[in-house]
Amino acid sequence: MDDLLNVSGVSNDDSDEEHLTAAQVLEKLEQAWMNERLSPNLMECKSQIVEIMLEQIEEMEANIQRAQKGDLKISLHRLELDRIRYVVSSYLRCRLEKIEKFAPILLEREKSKSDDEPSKLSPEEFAFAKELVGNVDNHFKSSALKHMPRNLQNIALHEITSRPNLDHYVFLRVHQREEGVIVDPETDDHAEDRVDLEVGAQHLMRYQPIEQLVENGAVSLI
Amino acid sequence: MFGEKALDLIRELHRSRDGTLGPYNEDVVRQILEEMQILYEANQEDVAQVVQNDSDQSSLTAIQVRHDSLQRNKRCLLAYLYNRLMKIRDMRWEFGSVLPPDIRRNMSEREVQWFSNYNRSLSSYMRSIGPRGLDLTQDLKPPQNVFIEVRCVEDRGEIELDDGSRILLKKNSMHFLPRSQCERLIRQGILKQVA
Amino acid sequence: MDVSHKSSSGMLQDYMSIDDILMSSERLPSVFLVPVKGLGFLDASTNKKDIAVGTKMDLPLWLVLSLAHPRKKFISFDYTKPYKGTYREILKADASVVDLHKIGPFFYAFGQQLLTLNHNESLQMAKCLVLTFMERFRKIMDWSVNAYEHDNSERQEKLDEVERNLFKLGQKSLQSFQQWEMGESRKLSSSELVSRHRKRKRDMSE
Amino acid sequence: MEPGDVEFIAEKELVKIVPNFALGKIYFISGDVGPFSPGLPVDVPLWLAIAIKQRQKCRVHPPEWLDVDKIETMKDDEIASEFFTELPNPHFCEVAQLLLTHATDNIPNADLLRTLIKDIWDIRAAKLRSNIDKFVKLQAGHARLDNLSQMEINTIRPFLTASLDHMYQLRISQSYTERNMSTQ
Repeated sequence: MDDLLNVSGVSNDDSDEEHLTAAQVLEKLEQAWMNERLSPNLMECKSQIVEIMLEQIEEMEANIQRAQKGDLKISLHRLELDRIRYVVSSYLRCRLEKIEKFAPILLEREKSKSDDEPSKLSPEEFAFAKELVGNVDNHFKSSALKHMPRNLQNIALHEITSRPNLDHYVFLRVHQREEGVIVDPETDDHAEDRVDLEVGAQHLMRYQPIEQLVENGAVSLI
Repeated sequence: MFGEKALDLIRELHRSRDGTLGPYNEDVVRQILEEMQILYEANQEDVAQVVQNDSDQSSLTAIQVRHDSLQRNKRCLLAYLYNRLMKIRDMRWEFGSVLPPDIRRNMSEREVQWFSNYNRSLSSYMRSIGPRGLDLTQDLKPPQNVFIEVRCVEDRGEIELDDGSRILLKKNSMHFLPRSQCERLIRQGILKQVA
Repeated sequence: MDVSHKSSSGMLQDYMSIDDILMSSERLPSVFLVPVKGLGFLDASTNKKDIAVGTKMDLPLWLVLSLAHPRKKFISFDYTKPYKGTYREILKADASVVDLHKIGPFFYAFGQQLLTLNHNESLQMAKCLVLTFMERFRKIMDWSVNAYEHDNSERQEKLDEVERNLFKLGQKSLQSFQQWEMGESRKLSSSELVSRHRKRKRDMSE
Repeated sequence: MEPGDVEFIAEKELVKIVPNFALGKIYFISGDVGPFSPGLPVDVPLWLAIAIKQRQKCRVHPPEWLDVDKIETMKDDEIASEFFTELPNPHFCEVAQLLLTHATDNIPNADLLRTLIKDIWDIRAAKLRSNIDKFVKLQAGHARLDNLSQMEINTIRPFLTASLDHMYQLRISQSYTERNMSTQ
């Protein structure tokens, strides 16, 4: 029985995540979830982590099916699965909301980005965003634009969609020391306001200067 | 001033900020499009004149005013359509894939079409997640227990649970059910979580 | 979380925003510096065919932004009262007692839009916007974290649209925190839209 | 984030329980827990402790800091200090609340503790508000807030960040206007 439920050793071929235990993958997922919930724009998709976690859930569920009902251990496992499923759902739901909001802009970025820049959208999210933009575009055309004078019929959705506010203020905790982060370059011409981010410290500042630090894990949003 | 009709549409949206969807205002939409046509034709005439007599400042100004009015009308119309779509989108998440008839009645034919397209995109996205798909309209709050106690708010007859067992949902009856089995019924206001 | 409230420059309007559209329909006293052919009917005070140079009209901001643009200068315009010297002095004296909604209701957003156009008092006005919010901030914060007292709706009435939104955010956090304290925060509940819809149906059938 | 989410995260904190049952190690996805032997204390995540406690299969050992004397000292320190004092746990408020709800019978003086913790919360909230007001009046672009707990951050966040966003836009407008004037 113990062996039956032991799924903490994960192996996933040639992936970044291959040396991690299931617990470590879960921790990464929780981190990504928090960051995504608190950041103003869409972050890089952690598809692989999601994939691994859902496989873990699937495997554990299969094991539970085979085990005895009413067992204390089983009900505790169930609770853990519900917890993890919540994190995955909430993470993907939050991403979906942002994708729906910013889809035209996100698709435009995908078009213009260089090949070595990572895509922010998973292939499935990309497909969803494309369909959504197509549907909105269609609706605009058929309900209004095609009845307008000819020179007004064109629109570029990405130009009229509201943009993520990168100047949004966020709370963060520091994991890796970072020196001289410029926090307030735009409103003060004379002295740029710089801060050192020390490990363990918590700060309140605009998102834009630390966007990359969140992406690479040097800081996390809290 | 030009654009007043368009502003009426926006005011209409503003009044229903609570998420409700008023009837699609076909009439005013048509009137705005007519105003746009008139503005456009008047501008065509003035443009033709300016081409012949290029120093006519008063025509140029008139063209500018009409041009701005056309853009304003366009913006209001698109914002009207877009904000309605976003409400309809929210309803997919709150009511599910079948909307109550009185809400549906307030949608234009094209909005109904948009809703069903959105539905289809969303379902196919959710099916594509993980090995078996993941219903993102579920698990909306962090779980505390696998089983929860619920009270039935209205008669709903018999329903079947995932494990094949059947329960009778009778008004005021109490049930102890897996959370995953009753989340949707709670969202729809058929069950109420007690503890 | 409303993360797309405004573009990063803070001065651009959000094309699809209902608030921005309403805001840009507020009017400004303007004077035509050039004639306008055939649009005399827009000026309700006369029945002339054209708009003559020197005609005074209250124009909506969306039109002023175009016609008063430094490259065109088809019109000159003046600030509305809340942005002029006398009012700036009142705000300076004690911003926190002023009914911004009455003189607004988009006091800040409208003011910010005016700043994109040249005006000889623009710098004083820009400073006034910052100071006004700074002075009112403490009160809005204290109100918004206080449990729904009887005079809350009255307080809200004196707030500009942005401030009202802030106030609501504070109240919402307070409510969810209190729900959490009572151990209700993780209970599943019916969706808001569904409840409202049911209630309306009930009301109608009664 | 909702308070429920913050509480959910806090449930990962470890707490000591004394089980009244025997069970081998459980291999959770989030890590191994156990083994459990009757009468032998074992560390488990809070969510698990609550689930087991609800089945009346354990006693919960409150953390050392959840004690009237210690919390009273904390309260005095909080009043005396100009800054935020360091909390004994980053999820101080959530952990205390959860334990006081689900394991009341295992915690001496639960009612008094509840009151004291609420007092500390209120003192800190008032301190936070006056700090924020100073921050806004200084037009500062950045603040360091080391000892704030996640629940405290979460409760003020929507209002505070939206206010600062607004303030930032107004300042941008001002500096745009200044630049514009100087180039004329």
